[in-house]
Amino acid sequence: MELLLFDAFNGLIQGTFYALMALGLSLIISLNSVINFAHGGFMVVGAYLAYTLAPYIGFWGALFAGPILAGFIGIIVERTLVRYMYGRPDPIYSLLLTFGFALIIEDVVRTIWGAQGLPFEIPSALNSPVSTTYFFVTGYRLFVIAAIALATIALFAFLRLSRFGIRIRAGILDLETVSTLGVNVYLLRSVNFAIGTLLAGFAGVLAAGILQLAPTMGDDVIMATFVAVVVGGIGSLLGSVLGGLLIGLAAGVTTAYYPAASDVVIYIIMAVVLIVRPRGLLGQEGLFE
Amino acid sequence: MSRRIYVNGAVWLLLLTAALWLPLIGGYMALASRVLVYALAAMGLNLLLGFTGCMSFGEAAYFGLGGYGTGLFLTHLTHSTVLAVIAGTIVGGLAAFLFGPLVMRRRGIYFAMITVAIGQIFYFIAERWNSFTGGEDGLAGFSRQPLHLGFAIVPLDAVAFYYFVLFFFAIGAGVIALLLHSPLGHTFIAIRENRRRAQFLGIHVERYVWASFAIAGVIAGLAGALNALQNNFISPINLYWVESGNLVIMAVLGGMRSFWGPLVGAIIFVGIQDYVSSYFPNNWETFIGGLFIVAVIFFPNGILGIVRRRMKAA
Amino acid sequence: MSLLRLTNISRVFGKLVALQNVELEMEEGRLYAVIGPNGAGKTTLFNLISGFFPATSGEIWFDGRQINRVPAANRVALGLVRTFQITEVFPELSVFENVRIGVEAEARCSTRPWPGRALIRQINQRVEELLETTGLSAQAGRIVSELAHGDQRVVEVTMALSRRPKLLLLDEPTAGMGQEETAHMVRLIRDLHVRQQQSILFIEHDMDLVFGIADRITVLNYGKVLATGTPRDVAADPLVQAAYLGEASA
Amino acid sequence: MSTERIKLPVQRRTILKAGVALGATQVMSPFVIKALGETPVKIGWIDPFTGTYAALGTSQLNGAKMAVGEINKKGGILGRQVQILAEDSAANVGQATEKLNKLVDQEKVDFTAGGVSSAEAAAMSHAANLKSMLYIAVGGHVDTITGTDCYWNTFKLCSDTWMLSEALCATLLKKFGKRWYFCTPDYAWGHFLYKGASTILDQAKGTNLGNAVLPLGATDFTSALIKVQQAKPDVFVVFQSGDDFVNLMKQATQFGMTKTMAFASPLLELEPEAALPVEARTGWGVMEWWWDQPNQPHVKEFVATYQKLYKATPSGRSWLGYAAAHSFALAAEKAKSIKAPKMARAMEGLVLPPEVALEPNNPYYRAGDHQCMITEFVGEVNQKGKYPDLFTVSEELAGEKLAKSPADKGCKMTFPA
Repeated sequence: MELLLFDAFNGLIQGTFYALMALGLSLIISLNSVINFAHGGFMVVGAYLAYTLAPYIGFWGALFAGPILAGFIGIIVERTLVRYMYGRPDPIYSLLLTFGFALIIEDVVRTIWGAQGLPFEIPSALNSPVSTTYFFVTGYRLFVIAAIALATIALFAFLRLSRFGIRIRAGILDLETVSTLGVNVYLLRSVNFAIGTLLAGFAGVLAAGILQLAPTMGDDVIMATFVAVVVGGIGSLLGSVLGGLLIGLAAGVTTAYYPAASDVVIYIIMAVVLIVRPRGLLGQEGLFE
Repeated sequence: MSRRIYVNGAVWLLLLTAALWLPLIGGYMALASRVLVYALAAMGLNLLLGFTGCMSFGEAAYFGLGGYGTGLFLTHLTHSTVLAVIAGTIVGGLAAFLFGPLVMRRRGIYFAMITVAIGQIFYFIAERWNSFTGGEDGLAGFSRQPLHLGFAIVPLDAVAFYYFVLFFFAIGAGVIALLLHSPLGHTFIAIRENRRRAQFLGIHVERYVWASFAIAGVIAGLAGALNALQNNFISPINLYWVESGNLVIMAVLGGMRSFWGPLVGAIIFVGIQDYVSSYFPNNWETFIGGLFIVAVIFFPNGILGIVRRRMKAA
Repeated sequence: MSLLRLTNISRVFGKLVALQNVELEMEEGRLYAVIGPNGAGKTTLFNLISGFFPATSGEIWFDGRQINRVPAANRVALGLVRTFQITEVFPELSVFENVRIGVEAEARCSTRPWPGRALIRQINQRVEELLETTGLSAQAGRIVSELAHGDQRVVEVTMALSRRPKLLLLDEPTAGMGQEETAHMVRLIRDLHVRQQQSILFIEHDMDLVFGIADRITVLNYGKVLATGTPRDVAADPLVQAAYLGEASA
Repeated sequence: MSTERIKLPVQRRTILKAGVALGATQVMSPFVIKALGETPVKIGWIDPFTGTYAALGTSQLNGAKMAVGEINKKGGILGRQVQILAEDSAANVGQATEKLNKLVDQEKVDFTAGGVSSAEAAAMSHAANLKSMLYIAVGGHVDTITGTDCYWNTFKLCSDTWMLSEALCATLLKKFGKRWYFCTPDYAWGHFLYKGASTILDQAKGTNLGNAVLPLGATDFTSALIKVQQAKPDVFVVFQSGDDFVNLMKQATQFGMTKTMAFASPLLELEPEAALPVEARTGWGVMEWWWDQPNQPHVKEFVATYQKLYKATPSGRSWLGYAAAHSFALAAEKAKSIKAPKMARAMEGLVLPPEVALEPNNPYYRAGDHQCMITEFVGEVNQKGKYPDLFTVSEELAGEKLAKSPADKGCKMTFPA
């Protein structure tokens, strides 16, 4: 029983990662109508940039600089490639475009930083357990949960309180109307894409403290992120967060009973959701059909 | 009408004489077999993708299952290569038939995601069930056996195997062609064009999506069976969603609306992958990724889509 | 026996009552119109009859059967075929191919992967016959999306006819059409009615058109039946005059 | 799904032209190489250069390229220049066999070598056998390649899993207690290692506290680590390699486990150690080769040249690639031929000379199973050190003394008539 609780807690930590990734992906899907398969790639880019910058500006500086640069690259990609996908009703094109871009990111990262994994140092204050009984609750893991929670709250506050955020939310509901109201839709979509990739980069930096920093780091995460979005409901940001936490938890609990199934369980959940309640936990009906 | 006959004649002539001209342009028979295998799978997928309008992103599952069916059949049951191909085809087709009802109600991105989900479930089963599938290490220990033709025993070397594949490719392509010119095919196209209209003409759209999904599964299973024989090996990676993505890009690249589109796409994709990965073993992924991007931005209707428009304009 | 009978039909969307206790009865061989201002519930009524979504309460009887739970595609087989207010065709196929889909469905051979030659001949013959009826023969080879709007609507009607409907449901058949196109459509509807005794139920906005050709008219307003009767009776009905005609002429 | 009406950006034609031009230059280049030499001896080299094992595969190829440079400087193989044709397997077994077949059929290579994962090495061994092609399994440790599935054409340079287990366990039993816990990745490599190590532990009358079997590519090891911590073993034997190993070590260190028990790994490698943060660089294990052998002749020169060429210190993988490429040249000199059967005969019993061996105990290819008897470097990860000084050798064990006999491994070698 105790072990089960451990695994559940651990699953929730995984879930916060998925939630953060899913949040960014969901933003991009909702406003840009683009299925961003390169989301895992932006995660890797954020982490590597942070690694490169850390010796100069420290872990804390890199924690912000890495994601911001990832967001900046996001804008460039949006302006040069993704924008061609707007107005194509079939999501297959954006999916394939970003899939191709993900391949390029992996290759470029490997060429620049090498195929060999790199050591990403985290502050030693965070790098030890907080208690000896619950040794698996390390300072870093608590920090990750707090950081992701803060980022999520900050994002929701931005979307509710700032003018730009409110426009993004309005655009998610009805982009056409927003554009007739005189809002610069191009800018809106660019910034939104950048926010999405910034969140991915942030997830990457946080993950690099637990996982190996390697070019292939984003490979497994991307599908799990999609699962989180679909389970939570396409078009619902809150749903994505819930979806991420849910699949993390499910994978964690499965690990306790049957480790071999811990990967597949999230797909089983997605299949069940799609069969029973296709719009997901909090999604709207009929989007992207 | 007559132009179609010329085109078809030229395609078949080129395929039949591949052994003569391919080495002259630097190709080799194993590559040609691989092109045909992927072209067949992509054509099956395209029945669903381009002609029924359902974005399947999990076709590799049935491709891979066909391979495992063949591999396991050869390992445990028989030494007949042809029977093994049939077994693989049945396994792939049966799986698609059984899972069809789960996917047939979904549309658009939801259809893509549920096909991914089912595909990934098969992938993980293949990867974890060590004792049966060989798990992560893959299933080896079988090899294509010589063909017993009654009057002769033909060992399946590279050239013979190409014609072996071509034979099944012809069957598969023939079935798809017949289908597209039949009422069933007309109905598939109608569903792609306008689901609602089809439904209110009394067509049970979901049943037809199921049928299309199952037929695509049969074709993918056949292609997967040939793929297993091609490599004498099958591993979970053949069921992975990335493989599904490759099949989709082949169809899109060549032209989703064209019968031969997936073949053209497979020639380009498999050819470039083979060629570029030999010259840039470290960076070939950039070329493939670039190919995806170029295809999507500049050739949304595929190579054949452009050719067709040119001819129409002329 | 009536062909179509709606008893006490209601449909609620959330808090919005789209249709309330609607009664409607139609005999075979009639040309029957439903009119009403925008938002009166005309299309909702069609959607209920054709099975687009179910009624919240009440019963729908067609050809002696209660069809409340019959799925849309099966209602077509029973003889209920509709068109849509916004043209629904197969845009990238030719006119011939559009109509052929319906003919093949009617011949119950849509599932046939390899039909015989005789069957193909039969089907093609029937398609040509239908195109003749609606005057589309000259356009048979053209891609539908390249046709004029009016012709696209005629294609949709032809497709509906291919299912040999006992009752043809036309949702604003002249919507968005110019004068000439409208006249053509009206002629087509009347021809079908007069020459082939086709039962037709149609929704229309254009008052003159309705009063010119319909046998009977039902007027809907705010989801309720305001009046039912011959054009003359309806025109004379004070409620209708107050609620609808008055507004329209004002 | 109306695709016909999509507007295209205008520059399609320009980009197409650029693409054709680029393609043309690529097509031209191979002919230039071909024009220079008469017919070079070709080595087909298949390793993963993309995906998870890219770092290891690249090290192997780098070693091999360096060796080929030396061979060519000395006049090549039987007077002919040597050329390496490298292909990416992406650690995908299907792709590995495809590439091997392509190199043999299309490029007409004379020998083949490579492989990082056990599965790809085993598959390539089989595929090479079908083509009667000489193949050296450079990496890919699984026992069967030189055991039950041995072939006349296949030689294995890297150790087999039994040699690694034996080398590790002997040291662990000497230095630590006998209560062990295992962690096994769920594929051939892991299963063979576990079988070996647990057998040795049983024979030593130790206690096997448990074995956590985890899928390959697992990223989160918390659940397994909790169980291990609760069992309080003396030694935690980790069979994971590559990325999995790095992730496991990172997480175990954060949990403070490296302070309460000894960590051990049957195959330590420089590449993953370099990927670990300093505090996670800990534990005991086996290296198949180590760059810092002050008393061994030629090693210093080898390391210096390699560092100059590749701006990195040679790892065990680099040496494996280097020695494999040299093995072809040595065997050809001995056989006076590059025909596969003659080469294979010549390689049986072939002793690597000191300038290739770069390690003690005179490694040689054993005749019975074609396994190379390389030296295992047992030692401790050097936490205080900076790259590349990450390991301290405590013992150098001769492979000969560790390996099972060919008969015990179940190898029945048959040469073609």
